[in-house]
Amino acid sequence: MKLFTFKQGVHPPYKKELSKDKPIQKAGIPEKIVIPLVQHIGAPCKPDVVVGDAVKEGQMIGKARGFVSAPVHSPVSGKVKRIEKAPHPLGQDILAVIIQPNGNGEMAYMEPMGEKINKLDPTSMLSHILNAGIVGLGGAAFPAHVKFSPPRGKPINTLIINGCECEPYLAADHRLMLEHPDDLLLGAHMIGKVLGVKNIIIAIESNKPDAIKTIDHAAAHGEIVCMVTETKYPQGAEKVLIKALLNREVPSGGLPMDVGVVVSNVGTALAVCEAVRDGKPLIERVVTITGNAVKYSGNYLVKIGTPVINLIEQAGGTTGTPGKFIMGGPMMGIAQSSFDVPVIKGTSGILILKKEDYMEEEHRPCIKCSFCVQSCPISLLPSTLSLIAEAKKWGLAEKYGVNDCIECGSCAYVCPSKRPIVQFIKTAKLKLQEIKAREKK
Amino acid sequence: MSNSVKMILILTLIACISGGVLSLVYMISSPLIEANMLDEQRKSIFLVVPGAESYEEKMKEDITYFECKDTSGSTVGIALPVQGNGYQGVIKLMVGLTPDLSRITGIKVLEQVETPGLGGRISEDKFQDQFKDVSTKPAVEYVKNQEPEKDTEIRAVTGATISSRSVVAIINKNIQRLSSVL
Amino acid sequence: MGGVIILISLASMGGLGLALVLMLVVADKKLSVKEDPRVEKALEILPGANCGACGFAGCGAFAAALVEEKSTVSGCKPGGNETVQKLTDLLGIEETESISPKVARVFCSGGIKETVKDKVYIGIETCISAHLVGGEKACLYSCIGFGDCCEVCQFDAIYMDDNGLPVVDLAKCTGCGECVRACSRNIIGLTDYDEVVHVYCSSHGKGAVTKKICKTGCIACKLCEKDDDTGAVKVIDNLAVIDYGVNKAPVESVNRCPTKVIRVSAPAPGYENMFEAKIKQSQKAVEEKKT
Amino acid sequence: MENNKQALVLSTSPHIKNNESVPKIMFSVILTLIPAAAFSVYQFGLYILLLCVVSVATCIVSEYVVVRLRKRPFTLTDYSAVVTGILLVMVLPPGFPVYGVILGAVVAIVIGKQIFGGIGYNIFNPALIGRAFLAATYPVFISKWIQPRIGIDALTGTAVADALSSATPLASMKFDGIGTPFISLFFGTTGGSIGETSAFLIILGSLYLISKKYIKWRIPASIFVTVFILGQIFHYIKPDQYPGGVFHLFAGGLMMGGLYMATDMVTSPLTKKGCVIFGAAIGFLVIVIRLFGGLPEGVMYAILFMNAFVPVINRATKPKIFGTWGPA
Amino acid sequence: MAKIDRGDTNAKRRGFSEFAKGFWKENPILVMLLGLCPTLAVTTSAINGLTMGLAVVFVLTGSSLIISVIRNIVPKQVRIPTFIVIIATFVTMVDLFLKAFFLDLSKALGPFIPLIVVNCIILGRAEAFASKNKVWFSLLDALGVSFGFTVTLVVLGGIRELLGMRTFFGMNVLGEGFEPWIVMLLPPGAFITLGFMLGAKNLIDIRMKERKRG
Amino acid sequence: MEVILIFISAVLVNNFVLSYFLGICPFIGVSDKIESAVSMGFAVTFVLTLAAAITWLINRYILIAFNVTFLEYVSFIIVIASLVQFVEMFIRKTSKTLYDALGIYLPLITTNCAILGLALFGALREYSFIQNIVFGIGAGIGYTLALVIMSGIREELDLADVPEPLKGAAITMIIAGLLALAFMGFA
Amino acid sequence: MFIKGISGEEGEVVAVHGNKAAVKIKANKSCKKCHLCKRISSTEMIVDAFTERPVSKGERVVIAVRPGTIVKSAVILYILPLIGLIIGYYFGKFISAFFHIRVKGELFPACIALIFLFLSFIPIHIYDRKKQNDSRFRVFITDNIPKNISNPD
Ligand SMILES: Cc1cc2nc3c(=O)[nH]c(=O)nc-3n(C[C@H](O)[C@H](O)[C@H](O)COP(=O)(O)O)c2cc1C
Ligand SMILES: Cc1cc2nc3c(=O)[nH]c(=O)nc-3n(C[C@H](O)[C@H](O)[C@H](O)COP(=O)(O)O)c2cc1C
Ligand SMILES: Cc1cc2nc3c(=O)[nH]c(=O)nc-3n(C[C@H](O)[C@H](O)[C@H](O)COP(=O)(O)O)c2cc1C
Ligand SMILES: Cc1cc2nc3c(=O)[nH]c(=O)nc-3n(C[C@H](O)[C@H](O)[C@H](O)CO)c2cc1C
Ligand code: SF4
Ligand code: SF4
Ligand code: SF4
Ligand code: SF4
Ligand code: FES
Repeated sequence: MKLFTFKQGVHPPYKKELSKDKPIQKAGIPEKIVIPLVQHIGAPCKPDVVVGDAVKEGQMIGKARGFVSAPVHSPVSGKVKRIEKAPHPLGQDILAVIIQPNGNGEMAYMEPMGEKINKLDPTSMLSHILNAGIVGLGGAAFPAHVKFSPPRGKPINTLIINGCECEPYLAADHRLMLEHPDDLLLGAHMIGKVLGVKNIIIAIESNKPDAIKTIDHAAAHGEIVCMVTETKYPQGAEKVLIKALLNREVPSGGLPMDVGVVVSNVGTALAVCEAVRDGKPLIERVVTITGNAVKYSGNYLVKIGTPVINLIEQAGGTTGTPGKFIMGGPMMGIAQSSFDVPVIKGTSGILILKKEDYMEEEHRPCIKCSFCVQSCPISLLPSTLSLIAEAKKWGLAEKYGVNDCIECGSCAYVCPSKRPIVQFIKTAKLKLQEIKAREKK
Repeated sequence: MSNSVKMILILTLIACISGGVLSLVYMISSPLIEANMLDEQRKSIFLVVPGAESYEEKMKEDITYFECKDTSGSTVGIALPVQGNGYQGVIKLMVGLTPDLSRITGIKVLEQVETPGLGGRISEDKFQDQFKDVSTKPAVEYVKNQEPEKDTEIRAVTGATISSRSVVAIINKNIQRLSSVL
Repeated sequence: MGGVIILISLASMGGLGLALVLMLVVADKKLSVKEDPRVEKALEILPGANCGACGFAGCGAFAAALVEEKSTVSGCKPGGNETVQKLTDLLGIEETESISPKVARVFCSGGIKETVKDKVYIGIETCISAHLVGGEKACLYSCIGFGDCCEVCQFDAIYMDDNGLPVVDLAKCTGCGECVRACSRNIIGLTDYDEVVHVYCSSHGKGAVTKKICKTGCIACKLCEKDDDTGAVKVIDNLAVIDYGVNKAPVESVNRCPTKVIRVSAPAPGYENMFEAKIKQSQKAVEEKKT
Repeated sequence: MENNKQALVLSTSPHIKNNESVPKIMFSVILTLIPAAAFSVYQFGLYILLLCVVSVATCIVSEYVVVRLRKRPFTLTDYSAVVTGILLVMVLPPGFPVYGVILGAVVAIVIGKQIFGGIGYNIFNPALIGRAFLAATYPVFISKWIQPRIGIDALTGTAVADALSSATPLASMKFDGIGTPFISLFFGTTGGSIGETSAFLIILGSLYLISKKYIKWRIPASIFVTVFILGQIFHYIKPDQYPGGVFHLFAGGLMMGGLYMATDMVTSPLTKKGCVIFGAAIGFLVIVIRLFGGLPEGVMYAILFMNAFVPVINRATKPKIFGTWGPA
Repeated sequence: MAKIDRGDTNAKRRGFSEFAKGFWKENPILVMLLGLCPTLAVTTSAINGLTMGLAVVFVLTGSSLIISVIRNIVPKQVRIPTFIVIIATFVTMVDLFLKAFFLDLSKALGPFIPLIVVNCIILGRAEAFASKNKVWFSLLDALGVSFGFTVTLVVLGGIRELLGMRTFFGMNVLGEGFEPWIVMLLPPGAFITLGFMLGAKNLIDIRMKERKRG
Repeated sequence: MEVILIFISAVLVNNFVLSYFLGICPFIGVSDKIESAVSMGFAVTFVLTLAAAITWLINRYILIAFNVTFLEYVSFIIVIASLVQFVEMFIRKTSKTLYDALGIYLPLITTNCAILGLALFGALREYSFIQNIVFGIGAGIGYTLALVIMSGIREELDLADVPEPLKGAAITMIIAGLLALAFMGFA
Repeated sequence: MFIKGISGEEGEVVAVHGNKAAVKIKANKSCKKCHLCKRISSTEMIVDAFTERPVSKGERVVIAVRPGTIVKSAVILYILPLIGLIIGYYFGKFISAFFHIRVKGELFPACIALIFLFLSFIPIHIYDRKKQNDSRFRVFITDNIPKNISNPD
């Protein structure tokens, strides 16, 4: 079989064996659910309930504000205890609705489309997607309805369902493809329909042969094709994936739609399917809990808003001293300072590492070994960028294409000087934004 | 006065004054300078041709040389100013020869820009003195890192073979040219 | 012979000079191109050494850069102070070193000693980079302490103390605001010189939480708000805020604040009198109200 | 206030890194240099060992002093000063005086490296700066070669036997037109710098580094190809004056320079294209200096000259950024 | 930097500071980075540096004097040609003088005596100072700058001579045991020594500033 | 053949900046951006060559012809100074676009000793006209080369942790020294 | 030498023809010096830009001058005349040999060389004029600016 791939990239140890054979389990409902009003890229939600209100499972509790925004729903039935600032995986305190579940299981889903799916018109599907508060589950949490309604000037001809899961440790997408292939494909069809696209591709990395088989089998009679990509990080990054599969280059600063493509995560496809078919808003998602500091690694279907500490308890607690707690994968995930943060829509993995799993050495000056240059999938010069950022020459960083960086971390992974290249790049981007904002004023 | 006229006047005037002043200074200093130069030439000629008391500038074809005479007026040797390329740049020498050009009576390095301490050591007496009484027939030669054996040989400065070789080559070439016209 | 040489010299130099100057005169007439007159003037002031020491390609380029405000007058080293002075006059640039009525103040008192550190940060040692991942201190509104603010100050007016907090040298601070822009936690602000009472905390965290993690944070107890008769202090979003528009210093609140985050500032040099006047005025206002 | 016991570590992604590190790379370089160095000791005697020790020690001390003066973090743990020290000795003639080595090592570390800010920032190859400085400082010593296997005094470095010195293969070729058989060139039984004579051992060591990608293979490859082709061309033009390509490859410091010194990561270009240009230019200059310059050998000068061009090469070969029409 | 008084009351003090600044605060080589070519080229020995320095003293003083006398009558467009002719005249005089009395020195300094003409210091000072200031101050400025230049040249030449020939002003200082560093007499030695001198100057300035602050 | 030798020698062996120490001041001042280095270098080349041509004529047909060689410096420099000024005006008139981009470097060259140095060397070595021209071009290209290398290095050093006292001119000097070391191989 | 055009300008595509697009941009400070573009008014001008990516009318794009322009201009301005000089010299030599012009030394070819040098400014002048009118002078579209949303990544 032909393996699709891209230039450069890295091969971190995948460590998927910890979790990839663990079937998805339903996680228990905690005593307290924390629903932050920001779980997506875009404007924060406005709370739609007040303290003391009784809420049902699936009830909208935060309204979308603006087009690029997505509503949030209560994943359980219960009572609104407080609306206050609470810890958030992004590292700030963010306004959240705190719900005490009552275990009644009262539901308030949207109208299920059930049998009508085939006759459904794209507009009403889109409104379901919007009302279900679906965001991209691949990590970026970009509101799905926005992505699925491209502007008129940008015709879309290809939909890529991203099942690469190139991040080490994580297996949520893998399990999803194994356990729900049909729902997933149905979801992909729906997205295809919304977009008016015939050409649908599911991309899976070659290290998931079982998933490839399952999906291939399930898709045997439809128009969806399964394409296998080489196991290489960051194969799942959309720009890289589009280049690998279709040989199209998303222009710098552009979006996949600039080359007629929409990329969605497999989880997103499943969520779309459930929302449209069953009327179920995005209130739970599959999360991989893994890492050497977790007793029993596994994959759980988790209510959004569950504090991580509860999930860890279900996974048997921690072993040894946990050194690092990461939301997401080890290459792109965000390190957290406490276990009190809740699972949010974009959380694909909870990774708890012991000291010996990660190396945190002092960084040294760049020795220009060019390992990073040879690994950057975007063909930047990470070494130069990091030096520029270190010298605080923000304008120069822009000229060297800092804004094109996808922050995949390949460069920092290979750097023998252990330079925090991605942090340098993020700092430069932030500074440039600040400067731009100030200039506009 | 218009600006243009002013410009013309000032610059021309200044240029004239400068020319005038300089020609005055030149007139005062030029005899001294010439005397200086001549003195240097004389010194070097008398150095390379021992016994010479007076000399006479001669020209054959395009070769200039000095015929040296002792007090009695008989020719004691020939001083030949020569030059050629060394390691870094031009080397200028004064070579003293017996009247029949068969032996060198002495050399003097007049100008050179070789590396100081290396090629530059060709200006040292130790190197120059070797040429005294060296035979030019068939040609002057150099040896490296050992004492010269034949009477046509001199020892090259250690680490500066190129400069030493250049000196030898310049001497040989010019003696040959001179002997072909004499 | 001498006479001849003098004549020839005079003739050749004079001839050369004449020919060249004629060329220049013609060129000046026919080829000259107009420029911004200020560039010309600036050029005249500059030494004309064309040494390139200013980093520009000669005095002309430097003059143009000056007029376009791409460089500061002090770029020219050979010219010295006098040139700078003249250029300043010509271009009408204000001396930046004159004292402006604003001064920077750091609104955080949670140094190493006062604030809990509940995590370990590894990475680039600048505030902005540490801010990206959350810093080390438990308080998300606290000073990170790597001194980005100090680095940008061109006047050496701000430095880090032993407690890991920046201190503004009021005598040197020009109120340029660079440090304010550099701080990623937004805890430095520009205040008027004669404003004397400030809230030295920026935490919008819940009072109960703040109390746990910082000895000197604003715990939003609202004592200042209730007890101050001037009504200049309000607790907004868990933080006491002073309404500087009220023309009285809320001296009373200072005494009431249990964590001492509302404090009377050190007087700025040269403003001591004004400072005392302000305090007196406020106290008087308070007393008047009482009676 | 006191730290929390179970504090979690915060840092930016990526949270895992591979197990390469600067000390590991430098250590590998040191290891692979040992065979060539040992062979040299066998060839020229224990004096070489003395020079190595002195050179490495001086490098370490100078680095330590500068770093302390500058109040910078301790950098000795990266072993790069040791590499510099060993390589400096490797390119000096066997009888070089000890004080000369000390001077060279100080210059290599202080002027060649620390002045630019220490490891990673230097523009020129520090060991070669040391050697070039010595070449200009003690030009007599630097062109004094000793016949191998005659033994030199272990403490003073003076040759024991009376055959004082011998010309290197390149010098005899250039000045006297005498060639050297290929086998002795390859296995290093000729005169020459301490570490450069045995092409065989140098290649052996570097193959390991190439396999670990610590050496960018494009640089030596393009150097050798250029030298060979150009050498061969001139050989065809004037066979009796110019030696052939194979001679050029294995004579003098080309193997040492091409494999260990031109490939110094810090002072070579970042991009693949840049490496090829860099290597080809070095090869070209080596041939030009060897055939037309005043000196018999030009590897050092060629590498230093091209080191100076690296920033320009890096600028000129910036890769095309994904999704743009050209380089950044 | 000295504050510039406009009145004549402080003329004496100003005069002194105009003179003194050339040695450190406005040292032509170390601060203004002017006149570097002769600086580097001729300083293979202290005596060469001294000679070059004194030549510059003569040329700079003489031309500053004349330029500040005629400064008001020269039209802008021909200012540079005029000044440079005046300077060149003085330089030629020095050159002829050296050739007449110190032939060896003249040879050692080679083509760098004529290059004083274009030496940036001279034209720089002419344009920056002499063409704008009264005769007396121009003279002091010229003397200060050129003596500052001379001192720097002697120091640089001294270092290079010491290490390159183990002598100072021709006297053997370091003894036979010291193997001379020939590189010091070559271009690299010149550049590197001057580089370190600049660094030392900056270091002292930084230290002084720090000490002032406490 | 001789012409080629003169050229190569002027570019590499006797590089004006690195072994003759000519034109150092602008070399230190302007060499911080590659673009400006190239433009400046070409401007120098142009003026050098032009000066080589004109001063050759002056030398041959005035100074030598009338035996007033002591007027060398004065006459050369007055010609160079006026010439540069003239060329500047001329280029500005003929090609405004190019002048705006590049002409700014011209005034900088007047006081560059390289020009006078070239004229004097040419006279001293008794070059023929074409030799003198080639000498000028070679010297200019050599100057450009040194400028470009130096500017590249300085751009790179902007990102390096150079010791505070050595920043700026000091490190530039030392690099020039190291470059001169590297250029010694071409002797 | 190969940096991305430093002065990237934002503009709007007003017409597309083949791989060229007419882009309307605002005249600003950095444009004052440059005459590559046709100005349509004092505040706006139209630039013909090459493009390697599909653009459509109304799209906002970034244009920049292709790198290397400065260096190329330097070559044209300074090196071309020198070539003229050398050609002039040999031409002069040829003429003097051909017509047996008897002037001592190299005076004649030297003068011809200088004349050629100044003559070579004629083509430069023409080129300069042409460049002012011919706005295709290596302007490229380097980027397009997405209208609606920012990049989710
Ligand atoms: C470095 C990098 C790696 C990524 N890896 C994956 C991946 O393995 N799987 C995935 O679904 N999305 C991955 N993404 C996110 C995709 O680029 C893209 O945003 C996502 O597939 C879009 O789907 P969504 O909107 O449904 O999340 C990655 C992004 C980056 C920058
Ligand atoms: C800095 C330096 C300066 C040199 N200067 C000279 C020199 O002035 N004269 C010379 O003949 N060789 C000079 N050389 C060339 C070498 O010393 C060359 O190896 C030597 O001429 C070979 O001669 P040998 O066989 O005597 O060692 C110099 C080399 C260097 C590195
Ligand atoms: C001495 C040597 C020469 C090599 N030559 C080549 C070559 O000419 N072409 C090639 O593709 N790989 C060559 N390789 C293989 C490389 O080790 C390796 O495949 C290559 O660096 C991968 O580089 P990439 O980064 O372009 O994928 C060579 C390896 C060695 C050790
Ligand atoms: C492959 C390789 C080659 C090296 N070559 C040299 C060298 O030639 N000279 C040197 O001083 N250091 C060398 N080093 C060590 C190190 O890179 C050098 O000290 C840095 O230039 C210091 O910043 C080398 C390192 C590696 C990995
Ligand atoms: S520079 Fe950015 S895109 Fe390139 S490897 Fe590093 S993180 Fe990835
Ligand atoms: S991998 Fe690290 S050390 Fe190597 S070039 Fe990149 S940043 Fe520098
Ligand atoms: S940066 Fe400006 S505002 Fe801040 S302390 Fe310094 S002078 Fe004051
Ligand atoms: S005040 Fe702001 S910038 Fe200054 S040290 Fe604290 S966090 Fe950093
Ligand atoms: S002294 Fe030569 S350029 Fe300044």
